[in-house]
Amino acid sequence: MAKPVEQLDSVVIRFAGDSGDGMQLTGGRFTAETALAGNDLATFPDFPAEIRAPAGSLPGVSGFQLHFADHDILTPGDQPDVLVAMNPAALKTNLGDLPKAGTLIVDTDAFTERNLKKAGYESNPIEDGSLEGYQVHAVPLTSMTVGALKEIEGVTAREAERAKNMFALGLMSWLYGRSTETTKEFISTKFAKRPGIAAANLKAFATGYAFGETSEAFAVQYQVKAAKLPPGRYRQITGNVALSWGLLAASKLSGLPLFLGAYPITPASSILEELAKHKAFGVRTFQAEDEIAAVGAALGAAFGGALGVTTSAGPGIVLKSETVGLAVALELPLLVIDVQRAGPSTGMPTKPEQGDLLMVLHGRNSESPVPVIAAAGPGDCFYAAIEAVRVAVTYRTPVYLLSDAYLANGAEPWLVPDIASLEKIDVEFASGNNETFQPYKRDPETLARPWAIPGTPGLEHRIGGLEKANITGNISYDPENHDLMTQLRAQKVAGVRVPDLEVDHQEGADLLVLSWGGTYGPVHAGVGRVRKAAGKAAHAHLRWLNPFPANLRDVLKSYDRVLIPEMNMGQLLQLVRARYLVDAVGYNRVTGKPFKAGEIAAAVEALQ
Amino acid sequence: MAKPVEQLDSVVIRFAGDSGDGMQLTGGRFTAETALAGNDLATFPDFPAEIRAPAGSLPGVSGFQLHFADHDILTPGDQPDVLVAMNPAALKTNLGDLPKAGTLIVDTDAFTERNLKKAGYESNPIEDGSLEGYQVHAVPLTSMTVGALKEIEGVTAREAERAKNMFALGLMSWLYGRSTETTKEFISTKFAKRPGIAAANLKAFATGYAFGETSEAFAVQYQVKAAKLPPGRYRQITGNVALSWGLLAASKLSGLPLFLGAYPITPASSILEELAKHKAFGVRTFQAEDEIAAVGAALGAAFGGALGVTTSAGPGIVLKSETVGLAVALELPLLVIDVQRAGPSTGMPTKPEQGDLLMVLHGRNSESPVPVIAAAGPGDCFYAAIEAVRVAVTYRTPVYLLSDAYLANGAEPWLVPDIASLEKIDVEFASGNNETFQPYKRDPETLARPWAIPGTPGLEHRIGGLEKANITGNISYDPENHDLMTQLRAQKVAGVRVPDLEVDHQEGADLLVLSWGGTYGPVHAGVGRVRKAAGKAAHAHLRWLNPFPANLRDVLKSYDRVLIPEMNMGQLLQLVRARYLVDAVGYNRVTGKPFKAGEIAAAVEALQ
Amino acid sequence: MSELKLTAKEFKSDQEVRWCPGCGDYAILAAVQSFMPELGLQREKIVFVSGIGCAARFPYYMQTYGMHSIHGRAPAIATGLAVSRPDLSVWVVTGDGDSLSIGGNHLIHALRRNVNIKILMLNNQIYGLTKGQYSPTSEQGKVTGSTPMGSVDYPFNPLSVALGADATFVARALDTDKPGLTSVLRRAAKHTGTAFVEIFQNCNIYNDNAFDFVRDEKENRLYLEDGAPAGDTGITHDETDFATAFALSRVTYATHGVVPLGVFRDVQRASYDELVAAQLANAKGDGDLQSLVGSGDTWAID
Amino acid sequence: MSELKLTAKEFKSDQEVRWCPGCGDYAILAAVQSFMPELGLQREKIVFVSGIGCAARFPYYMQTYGMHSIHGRAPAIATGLAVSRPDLSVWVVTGDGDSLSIGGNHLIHALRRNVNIKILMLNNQIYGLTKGQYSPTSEQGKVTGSTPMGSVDYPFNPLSVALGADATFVARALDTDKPGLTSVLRRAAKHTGTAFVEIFQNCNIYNDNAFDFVRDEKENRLYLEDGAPAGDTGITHDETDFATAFALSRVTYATHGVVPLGVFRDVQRASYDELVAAQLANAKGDGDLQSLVGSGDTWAID
Ligand SMILES: Cc1ncc(C[n+]2csc(CCOP(=O)(O)OP(=O)(O)O)c2C)c(N)n1
Ligand SMILES: Cc1ncc(C[n+]2csc(CCOP(=O)(O)OP(=O)(O)O)c2C)c(N)n1
Ligand code: SF4
Ligand code: SF4
Ligand SMILES: [Mg+2]
Ligand SMILES: [Mg+2]
Repeated sequence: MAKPVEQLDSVVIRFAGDSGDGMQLTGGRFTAETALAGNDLATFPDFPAEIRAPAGSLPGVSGFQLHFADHDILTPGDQPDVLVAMNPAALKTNLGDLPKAGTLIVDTDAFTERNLKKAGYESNPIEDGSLEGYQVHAVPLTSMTVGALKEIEGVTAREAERAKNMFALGLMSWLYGRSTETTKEFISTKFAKRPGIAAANLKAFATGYAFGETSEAFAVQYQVKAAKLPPGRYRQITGNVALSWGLLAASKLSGLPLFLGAYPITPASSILEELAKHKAFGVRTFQAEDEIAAVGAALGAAFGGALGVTTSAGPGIVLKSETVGLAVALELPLLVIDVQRAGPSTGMPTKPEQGDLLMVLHGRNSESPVPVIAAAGPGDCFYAAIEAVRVAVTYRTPVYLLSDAYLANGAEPWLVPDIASLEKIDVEFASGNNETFQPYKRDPETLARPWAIPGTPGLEHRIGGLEKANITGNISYDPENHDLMTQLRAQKVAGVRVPDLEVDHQEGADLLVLSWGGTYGPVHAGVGRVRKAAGKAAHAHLRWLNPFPANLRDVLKSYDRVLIPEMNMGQLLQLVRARYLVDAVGYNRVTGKPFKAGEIAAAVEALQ
Repeated sequence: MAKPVEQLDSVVIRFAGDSGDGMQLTGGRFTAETALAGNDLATFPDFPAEIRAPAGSLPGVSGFQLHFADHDILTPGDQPDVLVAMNPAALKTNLGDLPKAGTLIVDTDAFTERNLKKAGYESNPIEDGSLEGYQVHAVPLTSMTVGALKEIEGVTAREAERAKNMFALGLMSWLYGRSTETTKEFISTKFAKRPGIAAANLKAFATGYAFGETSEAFAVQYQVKAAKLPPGRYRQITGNVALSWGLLAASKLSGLPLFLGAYPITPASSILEELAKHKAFGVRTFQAEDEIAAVGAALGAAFGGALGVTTSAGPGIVLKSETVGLAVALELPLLVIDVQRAGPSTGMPTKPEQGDLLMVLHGRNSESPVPVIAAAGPGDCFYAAIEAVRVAVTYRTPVYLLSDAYLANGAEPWLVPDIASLEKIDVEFASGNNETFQPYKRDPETLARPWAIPGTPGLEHRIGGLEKANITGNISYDPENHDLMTQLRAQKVAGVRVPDLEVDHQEGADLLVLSWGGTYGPVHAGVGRVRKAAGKAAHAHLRWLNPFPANLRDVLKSYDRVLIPEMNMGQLLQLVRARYLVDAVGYNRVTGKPFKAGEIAAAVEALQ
Repeated sequence: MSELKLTAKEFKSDQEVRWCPGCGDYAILAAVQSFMPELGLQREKIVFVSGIGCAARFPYYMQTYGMHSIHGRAPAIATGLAVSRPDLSVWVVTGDGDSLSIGGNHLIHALRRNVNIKILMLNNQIYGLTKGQYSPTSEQGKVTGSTPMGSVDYPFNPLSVALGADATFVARALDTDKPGLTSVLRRAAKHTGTAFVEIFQNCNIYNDNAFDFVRDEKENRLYLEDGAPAGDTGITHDETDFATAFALSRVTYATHGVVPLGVFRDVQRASYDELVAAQLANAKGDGDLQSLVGSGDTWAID
Repeated sequence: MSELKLTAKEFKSDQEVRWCPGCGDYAILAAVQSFMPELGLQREKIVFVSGIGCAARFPYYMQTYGMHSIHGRAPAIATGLAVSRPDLSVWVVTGDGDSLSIGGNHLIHALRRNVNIKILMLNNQIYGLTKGQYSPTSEQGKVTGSTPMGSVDYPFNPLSVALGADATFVARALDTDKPGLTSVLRRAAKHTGTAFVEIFQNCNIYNDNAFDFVRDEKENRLYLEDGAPAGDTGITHDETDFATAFALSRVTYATHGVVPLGVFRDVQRASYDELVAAQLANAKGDGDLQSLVGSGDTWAID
């Protein structure tokens, strides 16, 4: 007899367990099933720092949070409604986020003396009543899994045990009425080479599902209706994959072969790894000896007429500064991608932050202007990459593209783009003519200098980092020329055409919330909550940080108060105050965690 | 019969010739004689970029300008009253600066077909009347020198010819009634090992002097009375020497052995070279393989309890950024000295600029606050170095000290400091005690953490670039801790005690001119001119750029208008506008030349 | 003397060790900790400096002074420390990426200068911390996250690199071979100047079994002995002869079916810090600052 | 074919050469310019990349494409260019400081990868451009602006460094020895992969006469010939044998009274750019972006 089905409009689930428990996989699969169910969703994988901590320890806890709903949502959710804790350490580190009355599913088998001690529990929280007030489902996940897999051929006890995450996935799949087909396919293909393991995982998955159906413990099944998203074909995407594909698109749209110079670093490495898969697109990926060589090689490739790109995170981006300065002097296209992480120095490598804005703007010796764009969400990384390349190529300038550790790994449903409909990127290499070639004669419109690539007869020329005479490009120490060139470099970047800022205005709102980069989701959701609570606030999100949209001044001046929330100490804030002399205030938290819609709403309400 | 003597209150002389003509030496000697005469003075050596250009070519011209007066002066002078041009190229590149009716002394022997052609002269300017309106003294310097040296033993014609600069020096020495003793001593000691050369130069010098006395061409002798400077013993000093000695003083005052990690670069190299001479002061100079190693070694030395210092210019400072970020996280004392030069990239290596302010403030990944001080003049480099070290050591923080290519090589009279009267720099290393050591437990006053150096029993501890738990310093990924540590690092630097800003106010002035760094001289002189011309303006000069003096806000608010002149595109301007929301305006010129008092005066008057 | 009382235990810090279970770093840490007492130094006189990487976590686990610095820069930082504090025993622990990729330049310069630091290079032929990209010591054709079609980079031979940089002490050991590793550590510690020690280290997560050819098949180990013929390589070992050491550095499992372990080169050359100290001692001048600032042409104004 | 018509003159740019009169760089520039036509390439197919230094001014004087980049980074920049443009002939001109001090890491990595670039290292054993500080190739004890008491740094042997980095082509020549230099250039150009050529270059301003021992005393020159005994060194040259090349790199005027010139090592190994190109050619997949973005689990909303 089927159990009653309860309707929900949105649910936040967090899977938490030891790094070895496969929580990322579990979460990923549940997300896939959820996407196929047509819910809107957002995810937040929160795995431990680069180190692998000992099994069962607090630093070893790996989490994956999923928010899905029957309506348009923007964040992985402030707090979970349901917490799946695979061991004491996972419970310890995550329980604090679970609101009272929240649903808690724990694997009782993992609550051994040893594990409890590792997590710093004096006594077993499942038994000592400290979980009162929560809806606790204490399930012997491990033993049930191991039991179920007994009869399967050639599966060790250890292997059987490791399948417990599939049991959990099965259980959750039943609880939210997920279709199980794709996950079964997934398991079969993933372990195609090891049929025993495949069988074990399939069995565990099925057992978990069946357990949900039959167990007394779960009285109702939940349903979240499909969301009304714009029609079309969707897929899930993470920021780093979207960014990589955006680069492939930019290469195709510009006809320039893609050259990526990179040195591995968290959380940027996966861009290198994704692009390395796509040599069929003519992509050359160069794993350099360090970040300086990586950007140097990209610049060398750009000199040769390739689309030169380099990727890193703060500690590596800072090393590229001198070479980016050279690119500013050479006026060659170059894309520098900074997947921001918490700092200073090594900081917290897996955690997001918005701390690099002023660095990419000002972190080079002397006056060295460079355009800067920031992606607003995982899927937007695709389009931000294309835009960044368009500007770099059109204006012959290095461009910084800012992402962050949250966008890099966070997933969201993504409307599969129609490649054919994307606007081409015009590239025109200089070609020989009879006059003597003038490498620094600029396009009157864009102030871009000619891009004359080796192999072009008659355009042999030399460029370098010493100051150059306007037009001829010869070395020059002439004082007036230096002042002029400094102005021209500045004007060129200031003159980059960027779309006007769009404001989500609300009738009667005199407060503008101005955000940038990866905080779009929580900030927009936060403003939404304020409005629901009958407060009034407008929201605008900056995509280009340099130059600013032409209408930014007017937008700012049309509000009495401006709030700028940033995951830094107020970097955009400084730029806006200096440029427009508006008394904007900041909401600044630097915790290494993405903003929550709730804290943004609170910050806005504090100003109402 | 002695010639009549005419009194002047100030004179600006420029020696200009080929790099091979020894103009820097000539200028230096004349400066020394002038200093001994008790005049106040300022010099501006303007030699060609690092490359050695071919003899006689325009890029090969080397110049030395000296301004001396019977009163307090601040700049090497906007334009020369007297120009000594040793060849056509020197004339071509410098004549433009000489006002009509200015005095021009040329070596006619150098105006050969070949040299004229190299300088791009169609015809000989001495003969074609193009020098009309100037007081031209066309003197066959070379031949007269060669002639005079005929009888000297073992001096080749080439050597005799090269002594012509001493002839010029002799002539000028007579013209301005300089005592010749010290120069004679100087020559004798300089060429002690080569008596022939010594004799030749002495003879050339004497002959030039005698030529002045006897030649019809020079009707009068000039005299500039001694200036009324504060009493005491004076010497000449250049910025880089003053800076080096300031470091020696800081080492003595703090009792910390000085360790300099440096990689050669113009215009900073001479600090390394000066300090390398002073091993007797216990100085260790380490010429590293690159700038990253240089700062790394300095930081390693600081960890060991030394006074760790590193020096460079823009293209090298930018490479140090990652390591300075580590120092911010480690909270160890470190002094980073940036002798600013024109950029971006390699730019114009020998020319000054103020383009690195925002880089040293913001050029590191994430939130990475560092105090910044800038020297105001050559002699001030000594005191700025001591102050910078005091802050670095007291607050356990990296500190940037900004100088520039003009201060580095420019000379001025300097009151010899009384070392005994300089304030000590207290350093207290942590010492063992029974409690377990807490590397990040801060001094409530300064927020400095303990400096526990290897060799101290019981304080063994580990530090690194990962985020650390407040107090214990253990690695921590705790969100609230990261926010707290970010705040603490910021508060520590914001709380650095710096003296209030002193304002040179003028009764009734409603305009404040705010300057910083190496432009103090021309800006103050410029404001002085405005006042002479009955205009009104106040002047204040910032020494600490981070943190700002506590009274800066009040100072700014007490004027209707604020003008910020900078040799950049407006970097301090951005900081001041952002922080205080005052509608300050900039006067920004980026020519690679120091400001002239005249242009500053004009900029101020434009706002009257 | 009291140091005789120190034991391995006293070199363990209170920090929980966080390498993956089964990582070769554990064995190396244990070997180093039990060797430390032999230095005959108090713990406060010992400093471990590292860059970034799994290997670079090493200092956290040593109850000595330590710095976990930034990627590749440990040799430079250690140089500044060793030159200004010759009284300390300074050790650098680094990985193959940390020392040979981003840090290659600092490494070779430390070697040529012969600064008094001991460099332990934990070579797992992979980037462990960043989750398994190939490193400059990975074999050509290696399939990793960043090289799905196999790497095209030809690897460094770390010992050849060190020798090419005029290193005065070059040796190799194996993580799990405690006696071999310990004797190499002993020799390295005795050596004045820079000691470069390559330690084969198993990364059981991203490059498991990389060194089984000398781990399981012990007969493939060729322990070098000064003056003695090196197995059937036809080379008679001479720790002071450059060409010999270089020739031995080219002996690999691929070329000879054996892998030399132990000391390849050990020669005396004044260490950098000794020479610096000597110059300070012999420097002319009284170090009187007042007379320096008052030197040269001066004049009085009154 | 037209390129046969090219002469040295046509490789001279319109820029005034600005080295000091008497600088060894002039002779090298002349030799390179007269060798260029032998490449049989049009000028637009040739690129000179340099870092910073006197030597690094080289590209300005060549009527080819050129980049005067930043200090020490030329090998990295040239790598990106050569890998993405295998149709070009890419030359790096660098100094001993540019390539062995700040640029040491990029140099050794270019050598191990065997990228198809030709590196001409103009070694004057000094920092010329910055006015005469000692360099990583200056002899120990050298008195310079930054070392008034003499340098304490032990110098690199550039050829040993290159060999230690597994270079496939290593040679040495002398600025004023046009025939010797030219034949080395010829061999370097023929070599596929990275060619490292050290050129003794006189800096008559800051380190004059540094190489007189092979300049004036020509008898001290030992021109290497493959297969032939190398003078009285007791070594029979074999360009393909690693140990031999290394042994010869240790032969110096100090040790043997002679200095080997010519090709020390020349072996074939697939160049990095060839291997990259091959992977692109053999890559699986149709390179259809639309199908890539639509791949994996997708769902329709309507
Ligand atoms: C400047 C900088 N670039 C890159 C990184 C990322 N990173 C950290 S460790 C590492 C390489 C680790 O490999 P290895 O040195 O062999 O150490 P292992 O983890 O294998 O022990 C990299 C690329 C970083 N932390 N800093
Ligand atoms: C990042 C950076 N550091 C330092 C310098 C200063 N610098 C320019 S060239 C040079 C060394 C030149 O020596 P070398 O490479 O031997 O060339 P040479 O002038 O002797 O031909 C130095 C230290 C610079 N331009 N950029
Ligand atoms: S990733 Fe490899 S090297 Fe790093 S700790 Fe784990 S096993 Fe050890
Ligand atoms: S300084 Fe030396 S290397 Fe530089 S151009 Fe002059 S002579 Fe040549
Ligand atoms: Mg490794
Ligand atoms: Mg040199």
